[in-house]
Amino acid sequence: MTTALRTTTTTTAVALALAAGAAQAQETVTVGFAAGLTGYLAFYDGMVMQGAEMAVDEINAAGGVLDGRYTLALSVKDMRSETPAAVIAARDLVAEGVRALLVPCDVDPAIAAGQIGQQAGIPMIAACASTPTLPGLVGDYLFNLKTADNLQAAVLAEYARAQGYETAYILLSPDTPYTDLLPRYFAQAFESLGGRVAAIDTYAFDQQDFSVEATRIAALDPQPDVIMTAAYEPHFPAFIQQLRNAGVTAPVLGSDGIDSPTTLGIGPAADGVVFSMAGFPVEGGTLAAFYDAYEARYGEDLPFAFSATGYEAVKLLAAAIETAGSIEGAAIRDALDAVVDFPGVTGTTITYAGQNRVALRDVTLVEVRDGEQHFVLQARPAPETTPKP
Amino acid sequence: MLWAVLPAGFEGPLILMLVSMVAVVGIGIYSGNSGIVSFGHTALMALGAYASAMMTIAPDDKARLLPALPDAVIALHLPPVAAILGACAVVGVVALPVALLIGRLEGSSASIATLGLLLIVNGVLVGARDYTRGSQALFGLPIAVTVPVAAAFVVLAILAARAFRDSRMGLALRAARENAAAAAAVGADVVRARQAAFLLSAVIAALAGALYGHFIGVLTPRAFYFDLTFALLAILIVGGMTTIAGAALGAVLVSVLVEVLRRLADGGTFGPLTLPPVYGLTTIGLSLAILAVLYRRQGGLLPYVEPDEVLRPPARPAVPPPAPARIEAGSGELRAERLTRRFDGVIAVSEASLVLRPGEILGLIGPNGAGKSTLLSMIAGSVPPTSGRVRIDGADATGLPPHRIARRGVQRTFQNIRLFGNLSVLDNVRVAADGGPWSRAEATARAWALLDRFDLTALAARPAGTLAYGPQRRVEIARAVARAPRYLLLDEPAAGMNAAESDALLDLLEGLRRDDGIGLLVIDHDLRLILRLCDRVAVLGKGQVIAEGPPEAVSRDPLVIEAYLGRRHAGDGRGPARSAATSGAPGQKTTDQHERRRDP
Amino acid sequence: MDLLFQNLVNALSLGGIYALLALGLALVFSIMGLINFAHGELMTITAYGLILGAGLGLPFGAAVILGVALAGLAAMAMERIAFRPVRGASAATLLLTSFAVSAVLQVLFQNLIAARPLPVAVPRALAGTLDLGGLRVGVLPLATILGTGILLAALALVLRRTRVGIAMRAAAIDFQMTRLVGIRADAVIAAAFGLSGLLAGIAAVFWVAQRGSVDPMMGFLPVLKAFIAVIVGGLGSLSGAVVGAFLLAFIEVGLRALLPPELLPYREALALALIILVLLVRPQGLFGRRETVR
Amino acid sequence: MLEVTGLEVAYGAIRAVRGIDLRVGQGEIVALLGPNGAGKSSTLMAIMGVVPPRAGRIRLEGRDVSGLAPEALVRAGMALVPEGRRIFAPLTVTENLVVAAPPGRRRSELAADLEEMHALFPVLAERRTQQAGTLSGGEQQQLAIARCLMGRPRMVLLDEPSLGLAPQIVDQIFDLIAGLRDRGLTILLVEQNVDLSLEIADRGYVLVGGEMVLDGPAAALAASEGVERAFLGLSGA
Repeated sequence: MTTALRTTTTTTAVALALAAGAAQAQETVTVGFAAGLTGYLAFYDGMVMQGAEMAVDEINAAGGVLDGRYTLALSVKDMRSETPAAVIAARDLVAEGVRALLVPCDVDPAIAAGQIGQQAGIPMIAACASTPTLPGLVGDYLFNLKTADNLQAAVLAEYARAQGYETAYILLSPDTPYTDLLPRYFAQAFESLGGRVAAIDTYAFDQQDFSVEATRIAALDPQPDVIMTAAYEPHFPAFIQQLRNAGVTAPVLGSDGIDSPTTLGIGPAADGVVFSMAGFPVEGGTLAAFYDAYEARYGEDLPFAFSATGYEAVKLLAAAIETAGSIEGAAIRDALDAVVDFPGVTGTTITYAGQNRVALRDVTLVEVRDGEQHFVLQARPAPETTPKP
Repeated sequence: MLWAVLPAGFEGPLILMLVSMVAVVGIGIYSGNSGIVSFGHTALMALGAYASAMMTIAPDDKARLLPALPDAVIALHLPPVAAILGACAVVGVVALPVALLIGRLEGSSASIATLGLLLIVNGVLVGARDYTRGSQALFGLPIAVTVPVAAAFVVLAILAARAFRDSRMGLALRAARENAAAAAAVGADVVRARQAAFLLSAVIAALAGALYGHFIGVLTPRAFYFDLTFALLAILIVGGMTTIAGAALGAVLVSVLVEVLRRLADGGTFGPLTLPPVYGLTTIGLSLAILAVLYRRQGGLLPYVEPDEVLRPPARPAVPPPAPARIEAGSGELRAERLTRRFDGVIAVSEASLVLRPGEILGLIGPNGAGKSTLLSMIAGSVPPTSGRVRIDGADATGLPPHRIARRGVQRTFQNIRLFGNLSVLDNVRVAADGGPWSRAEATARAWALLDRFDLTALAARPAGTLAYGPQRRVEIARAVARAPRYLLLDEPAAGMNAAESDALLDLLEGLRRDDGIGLLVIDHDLRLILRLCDRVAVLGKGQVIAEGPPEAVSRDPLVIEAYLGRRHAGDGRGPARSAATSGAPGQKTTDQHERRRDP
Repeated sequence: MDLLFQNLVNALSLGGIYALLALGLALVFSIMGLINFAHGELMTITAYGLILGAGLGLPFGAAVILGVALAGLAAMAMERIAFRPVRGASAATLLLTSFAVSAVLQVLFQNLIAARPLPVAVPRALAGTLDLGGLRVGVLPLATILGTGILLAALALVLRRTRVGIAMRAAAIDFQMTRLVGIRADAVIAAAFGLSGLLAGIAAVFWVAQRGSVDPMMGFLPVLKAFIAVIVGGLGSLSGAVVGAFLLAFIEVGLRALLPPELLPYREALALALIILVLLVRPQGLFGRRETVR
Repeated sequence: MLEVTGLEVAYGAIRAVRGIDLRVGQGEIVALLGPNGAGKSSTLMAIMGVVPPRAGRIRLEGRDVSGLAPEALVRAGMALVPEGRRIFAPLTVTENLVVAAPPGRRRSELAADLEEMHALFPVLAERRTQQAGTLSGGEQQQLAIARCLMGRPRMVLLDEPSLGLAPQIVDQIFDLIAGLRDRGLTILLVEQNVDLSLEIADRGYVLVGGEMVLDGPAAALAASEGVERAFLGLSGA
């Protein structure tokens, strides 16, 4: 089956190459993606997949990698947002002979799929799971690409202090590393900059009613200067609505989990929310150009940074293959590990060298006003503010 | 070796299929035998998986991930297979109180309790994050489940399930699934059997959970919640919950379906066809398959009978049937003393007393609604008396549950035949014979002997529910006799029979009295049968014993005739005129009565 | 005092939503023995209806009517297509059928509408707070309490005063006898589904207004809660379902408000344990009818 | 009015009714008698469409109504007062009556019907707001009869109306039944109480073991020993 599949693809590729008048025969390097195309991850993984598709096509259109010896292909398996299915999908992909693997946006299936890739010695990129501990948990073949939680938290904390906020109220959920660790990193950074954490409250993932928490905040005296959370959908929209309903007016800081249409669509409640993200499409920037291309191809009128990091992931892999001069797993891994200032499409450079496979990159802050994102700042946090993963 | 030549991509699905087979075979031990759909076994799988994780994750990782664990647990580092078995033992201990509790429940309240178990275990696993990492993934379980390992455990699970199914408890539970009241009436301790079934199935479910954990390598509470529950139930329902073969077949079919759909859903080229990816095809396909089975065959593809039971006719054991000694007359008596029963303020039976001795046949007659069946049910323990006492051979048996009464030597049949419809005729009788003071093989031999005696041998393998009326009655009586009772209570054994059938029945009943020395209490409307059969007859009218004595005397008692037919017949001169309502010609009287009733 | 009052409001508004859902579940269950887990998808349909309405440029009120009507129609369609073939089957069969229906609908939502959450804009008027003599109350919780309260009262009126309401109650007591007095089985079942759909739709409006977004899986959790409420109240009892819903909401809000932080993670387990405690004392639920032993 | 031919009812392998014929003429009271388990209730349930018959035809006023659903039969003019009354216990007396009014009936007509029932059953008027489950057995039986009358049936089937009632109450109920005929209703009465049934009936049938063993005018049946023999199980002797 595997061989048959490869032969077909090769034949097509040869035909194409002949038609183009190219002299060499091409082989395919397949990048696998165990993606949650159904279930709760569908939104995130779907965008990563589309971004990755664009990068693959772009690279192939430019002649492939390693002097045109290889073309790229993307093989996607739906893991239905279920961890066991992620294992099976990853095993299938490994059996198919993929040379690199993208892992799902959520940490659990990312670890599960990561364990398979690690065993097989296949370089992997987490294009949208931002937990900085993830590479450490899985092993030396997994690289984080998205703005890591500690980076986001540090930039948010710097911004908060710059705004003159003295006290912060923090809402976290221990149910995922993202919603648990990011606010804790923020607390750490905020305090290291002289701020004070007024209270830490928790919510549960199967909770959709935030009236009690909102009531508790409304009853605080004095009111906190700022409220920070890494909650995302569906919790963030529910929380912010009920918070405002309870009469709390304090500014709210969020993280890149709320970079979604919902945040922009819920209306006045979200006005004034500032959150961190991987990049912002400033006029004339690379990200704006990418979004234009993305819209032209997929017709989405609101592309999000997940598509850009999916695109970046494939570009990074291609660059690593070029550097390594090989499609062998270990060689690609070593090349990735040595990346310095790779120009990302999100408008920042990416560095892995010396970062324990957690990408060092700029963080962008945006503010929601009238259903639109407005650029606030782009920055790389000071190393001393950045909490250790 | 099959798995060695499998394309690499198939190994994972194959293992998953085997693991789900262990799970559904395990669930089937409880659900299939008892007929109660369980939503809670996924929770037990979770416990098994987490327990095995505690024993296999490397101590360093455990110390890092779960620092709150006791040092002894952190230090544990067993090889996977040992840990899987250890996890089964741990879950067995944890599940014991659960089994004792849920085993007491039946029907939909039991189902709901299992749903509660699912919710609670999930809540605890999510909540106890210091010990489980909560909603976050617990990882680092060694991936150790290969095809042969999984297959070996499938065999183990099937053997355990089959052993339970064929055991006394398993048979009793299946009987209760078919008819709870009848199972109690033959003396089966259904609660105990259900508790045992739950415990065993919990252990097998834990096994499946642990295997699952060591296949995936990562655990989250969410992985053991509604999605998995639904998937496993789908397998059980499609294959047929009531058989082990059905569960196994379901696992194969559903796994193949999922695998095919999964590949289709990813799109790609299949021969000449190129398909676009269709996301969610697996879920839709699985759901439609379930609906199709539910609409067409509610029992699933292989209901009730294991394939080998169809292929191999039931065999007679080599041992001779035990023959209980004839019961001596005068060796005791069954007494009902001033039994009274009220239902919502209505008095069904009022201070009724009866005595039944071994070797005699007592008839109990009376019009509809007189309270005959209620009186019988009070003696048999299925209706607790409001007041009064029941004594069996001198010992007080008032208020005992039916299966305890049955164990003291009192058996009954039901007005509306209550057989174990989907069990074979042989098994119907065997359930009752199982309770006697003899070995399993002897019990089976006794069941065969009774089939011979009641002319049912040719029907031994037939599901009892498919029999005609007469044979069904005979099965019910054979079943009641199987446990060698001292007293037998028969509620309208001849109802709905034609003359030839009731003549044959008469001979049978006389034989029970003559050859076995059993004391019989017979309720029937067929007075001819009562008069021919009984030594004494008691008449119940409006809940009270209004006459008792030899059949001929009773049949002429005007009180009796009035109770049956009304006053006028009682007065038409065929017996001593004890009734007050007699005078004038019948036609005349009708008018009188009308007048009287219209103008009180 | 303020906090207590606030949380009372919170519990009442949450309980009101649970009650509307539980009532719909109980209505259908009492008539045809089906615990409809696809009830949650009716909520999702309403939420999508709100978005559709906004997309069509309808005012919010009209969008609400559209969404709720869609849920009612979907409920009746669900009964006609999926549940009629298994009418009269065992409780487990019916339950599984509804699971399957729910799964199919979720996938359809994902494929035909959107896999990701979609925002639902709620009018600004609902987002404010009111000052009631020094006590601050959100407009939305207040509207939820008033709305569910009025609706429950109206429903009680419908069930007591109108003939279709009385027929539904009769059908819940003895379905066969209801047919024997001339009520059409199909009609009363369709009416029960339609009504349960409307209730789910209205509950969804309040739920989504609090939540701000809709996604294909949205309905599962509230319906699970409503299911628990129905069990506590007593399967088959309509008033029991309402009482069970408020009891559950009070337990949930109470635990979240009162538990010390170190016990907060166990709140769901604790809430369930309390529920089980109720069921241990009254296995048939608060208002359940004990099966008579004959 | 009602004509049943070759009716067979079976539950699984058990044949409860074995091919019986039965005819009820316009304005008649016909008693269907027989001992317990004779198949009387099964016959009624099959006529009313609750239990699907295995064979046989049912005609109402000349029209073939076999296989119709219970609700359709009710609208065709037939009504059943079931064994055990089966009133809606948690509902009030009035609600029990209202639920049985045909869907098309207008409010004013409905009120008139209720008035009529109150006149016919004064005790129900007194208890109109009471929960039906709190009524005594006799009152419940009256309610059950009143409920079936709400549909303005032309043909009424009564299943064991005397069951579980005290003798004076039974007398009352039978008076009521006789009164129904005077209102122009046709009645098929299933009873154990042979005497009273034959007193008010015009004709009777005796069913034993699912087979019709006797029929004839009520007076003749009352005088014959056949009924007694059938009941006492002496038919074959």
